[in-house]
Amino acid sequence: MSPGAIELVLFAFVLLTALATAAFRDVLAAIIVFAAYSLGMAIYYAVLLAPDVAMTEAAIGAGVTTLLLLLTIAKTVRPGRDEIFESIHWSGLLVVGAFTTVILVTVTSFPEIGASDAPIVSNPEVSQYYIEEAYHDTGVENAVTAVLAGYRGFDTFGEAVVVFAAGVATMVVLHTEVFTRD
Amino acid sequence: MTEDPTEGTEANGETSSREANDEPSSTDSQLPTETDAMGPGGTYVESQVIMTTVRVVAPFTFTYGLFLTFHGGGSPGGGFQGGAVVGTTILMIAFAFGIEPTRDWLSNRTVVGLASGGVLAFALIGLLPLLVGGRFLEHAVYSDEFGLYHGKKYALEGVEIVGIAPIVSAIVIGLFFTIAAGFVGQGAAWQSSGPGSYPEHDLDGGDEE
Amino acid sequence: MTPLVDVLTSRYAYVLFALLLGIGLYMIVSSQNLVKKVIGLNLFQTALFLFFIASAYLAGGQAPIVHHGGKEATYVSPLPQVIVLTAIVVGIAVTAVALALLVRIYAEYGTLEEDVLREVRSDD
Amino acid sequence: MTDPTVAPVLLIALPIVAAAVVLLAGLRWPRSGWPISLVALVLEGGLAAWLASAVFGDSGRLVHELGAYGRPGENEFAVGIELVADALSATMVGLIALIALSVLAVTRRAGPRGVPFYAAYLMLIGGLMGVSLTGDVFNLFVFLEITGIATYTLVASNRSAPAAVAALKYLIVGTTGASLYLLGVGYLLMATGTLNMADLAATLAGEPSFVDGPMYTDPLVLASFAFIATGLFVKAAIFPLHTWQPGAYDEAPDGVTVAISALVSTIGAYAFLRISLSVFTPAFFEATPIVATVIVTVASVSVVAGSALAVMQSRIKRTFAYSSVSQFGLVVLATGIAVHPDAGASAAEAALIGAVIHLVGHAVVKGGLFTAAMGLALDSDARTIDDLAGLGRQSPVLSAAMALLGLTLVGVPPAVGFLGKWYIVIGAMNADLWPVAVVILLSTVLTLAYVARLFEQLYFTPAPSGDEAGAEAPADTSDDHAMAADGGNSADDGTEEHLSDPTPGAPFGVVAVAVGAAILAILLGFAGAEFADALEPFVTEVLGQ
Repeated sequence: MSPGAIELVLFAFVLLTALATAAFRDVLAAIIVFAAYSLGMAIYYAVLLAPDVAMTEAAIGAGVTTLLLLLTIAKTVRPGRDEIFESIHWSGLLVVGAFTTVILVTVTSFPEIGASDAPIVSNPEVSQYYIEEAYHDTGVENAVTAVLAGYRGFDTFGEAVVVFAAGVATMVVLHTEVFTRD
Repeated sequence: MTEDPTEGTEANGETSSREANDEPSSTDSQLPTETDAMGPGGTYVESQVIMTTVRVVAPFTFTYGLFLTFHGGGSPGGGFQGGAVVGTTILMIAFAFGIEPTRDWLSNRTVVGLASGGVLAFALIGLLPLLVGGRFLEHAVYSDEFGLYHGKKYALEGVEIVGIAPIVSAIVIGLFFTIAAGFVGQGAAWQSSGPGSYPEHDLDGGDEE
Repeated sequence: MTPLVDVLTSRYAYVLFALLLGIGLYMIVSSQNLVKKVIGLNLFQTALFLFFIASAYLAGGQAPIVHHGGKEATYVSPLPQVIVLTAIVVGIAVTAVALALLVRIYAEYGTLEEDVLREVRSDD
Repeated sequence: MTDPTVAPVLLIALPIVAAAVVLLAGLRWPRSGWPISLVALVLEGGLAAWLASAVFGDSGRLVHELGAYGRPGENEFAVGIELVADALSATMVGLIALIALSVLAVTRRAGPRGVPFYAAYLMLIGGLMGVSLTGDVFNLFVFLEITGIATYTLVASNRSAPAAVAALKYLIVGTTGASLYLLGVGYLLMATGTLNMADLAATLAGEPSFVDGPMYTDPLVLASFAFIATGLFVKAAIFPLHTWQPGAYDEAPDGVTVAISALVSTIGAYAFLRISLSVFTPAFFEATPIVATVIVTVASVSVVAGSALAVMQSRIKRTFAYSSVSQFGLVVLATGIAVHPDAGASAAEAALIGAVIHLVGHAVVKGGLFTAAMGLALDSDARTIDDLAGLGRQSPVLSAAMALLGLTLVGVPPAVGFLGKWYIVIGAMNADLWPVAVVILLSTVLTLAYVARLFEQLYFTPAPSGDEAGAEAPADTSDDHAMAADGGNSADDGTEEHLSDPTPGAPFGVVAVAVGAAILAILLGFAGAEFADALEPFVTEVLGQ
């Protein structure tokens, strides 16, 4: 499938904001551009028919992450340097360029986007099974929720534990025994 | 300020718990309004406009968070998104009314209770089916064995509502306040010397090794 | 050359994924500021999410909210979307721990610039 | 609940539930962390024993279908997640349960402590159990991340400032590694449409009707293996992806170093072993011979470079840290030999048994060495190898444990270090991979070099100043400790007895665990043959002979 106009605009927006995030020396500027990037991604996900993911990216990627990043730089001092942009780190660019090229080479063997014969979509025993049986097996209509809390509920258990672990982690890292106050 | 890391760890548990119990306030919090816990730069501005806006908006976002949580079964959304929105509502309040008053208002018991309680509730929903020979998280047991009406659906949604949503909202809040309180350790000596001040590295000179 | 261009335009989202992966990795490797390193880590992960979401996409399909049986329409695959949901949450958890560490490192050393930090530490 | 298939899920859920309970109970009783952890981990030990007896007994491979979604039809794919316990995972579970209890004894007095610490520690154990038992490649990622977050946290639990920097470095490198793993999983999913390990293996082999044939040479599958292997090599600290590891080991609190050195990189190496054998299977390596060659080469470099870097260190903990780079290289090397297309049946079998024995043996030995190092640091503030001068007389028990464990590390028979290396060398020689045998020999010589330095300092260099209470009744103490070590690391270790302990610095728990590890390393050496027999059915099954 060739990209339509919306996809092209999103493509350009996401790529530019990502580049700007990398380029800005000022951390506050980078955080704000990164929030715009996350929102662009969220819209991109929605265009690719993933409303749940779009909503999560907007609430967590653009929302909570940005808040925490802002809080962090408020707790620390921004670098008071004059340059607006980062200088280019050539050896890093070389390594990363090689890595990106490898990925691009593998991309040529990917199935086309939206192809109905891609195994991930067509696999009759997993993805198609979820579509056909999710309502019967779990009683909910949103197949994403059915897979998330039903079929792959254990992943979600692990995920909830990761969130809990992050909370415990900040307490240990910052040497406090309370989240707020006794 | 210990020379030897081991010595430091030896006293670690004791001192930190005592600190937390007897003297819970961080260095910042002793000056609740003048320099806010946002730290160097003092970003908190008491604004009637913002406070009123938040007072109006907060109930709606809170309700929206709950709505997302409860309606994950039939439409996009679920415990993670809903929990995050509920948590963010509290952060919004903290931004409007100041972090310190909000921190006082939200007791640690509530936050820990929600987070730990969420994990326990999730685990309990998962483990109960084992009692009757089922598997972990076998939601169907709730309708087939325990005879609950629409049991498998409610168990699945229960995981989102009493498990994930409380954990996520509590941890979002907890993360925010612990990070806002900052680190009260070795470096705190210079931190309290005023907002935006640069540290004197010599203070810690020769500490390591 | 044209076949390659064709191949890549029909996989444009994957091209974006590759480029974003590169930008993220570059930020992780090259940024002197630790906050930017953490942002780079996030960018790297969002590139992965785009990969999963694009791989689930089905032209002419619908979002996987299936009304009773789902025989009438075709739907995108829910599985990669669920993986991304989980991975987003795991990502924010890791980020939060990283930010807590940054706050502590700043409190200890008074800087988040890697070169300054290296200097301060070698002085000790 | 007498069905052993519930054991895997309980093993994972119990520490996690306990972590939540610790935090909750901490609100009221700030000192309840240790007792709750102890109860949970003792129960965990019981569960691990139950699982092991079932798996090595009559049950064989156990599968717990989470949510009971199962497989819609005969030979069809799993739609839910499965937990799988076979001989390899049961071994890991036993190891984790044992070391988890030992670390609890080690940190009892020497710290770190506190409610959040115990919660994080229990979460680490839950994460490790999850990685060991899951049969799903994405679920493995989730538990790898729980393990990761818990480990970064525990490293940063040290009060010292450099610990935070080491933890952040570990976090950035570790998360990049985990993301690469996830990328590999994504490629696999794209190529096959499933995440279940057994189903992936079947799909790659071309079994289901909807694939055209074996997919081993599909570029996506190859790229997937490359990403997964790179990601897991980061976690297992294989040279040159080990950069996070020495700092993390060195700056973490001593008690935490014991846990992460014995368990965390071990789980990375386990995951690599598991994915290579159960997802890609030896047939993949047969179809793409270059892959096994690359693995063997990378691992060989790690084996030599790790030992060489270890020789160059002056700090004790860093020496042992680099030594781990070499030892995990050896485990990966053995995996590479086991799946090498040139290796015949007997060579592959020997190499695989060697890999498992070395994985377990290294965990016991390295955990013991770090415990001994911790004890000596508490006794005499010894942090560098030069600080060890004369401690052979001052702290005879700990020094003896360290010396013994050092010899085990070199591979002196009959201890477990020898046994693992022996099997691996046999495998290499049977597979006609002579350079590999030379590499192992070279690394053994280098290991001998730094262990000899330990010996020289401990026993042949006089202490810098006068040693006061040096030769105080060494015979008595060693008896005491040996008895305690036999009894395992029971509840009261390091509480009352501490007062009567003749070495005032190191608490009893630390000494007991160090001595226990040394004894266990030797016992495992003797029991190795039986263990190899017990692994036999598993080995023949995964190697497909």
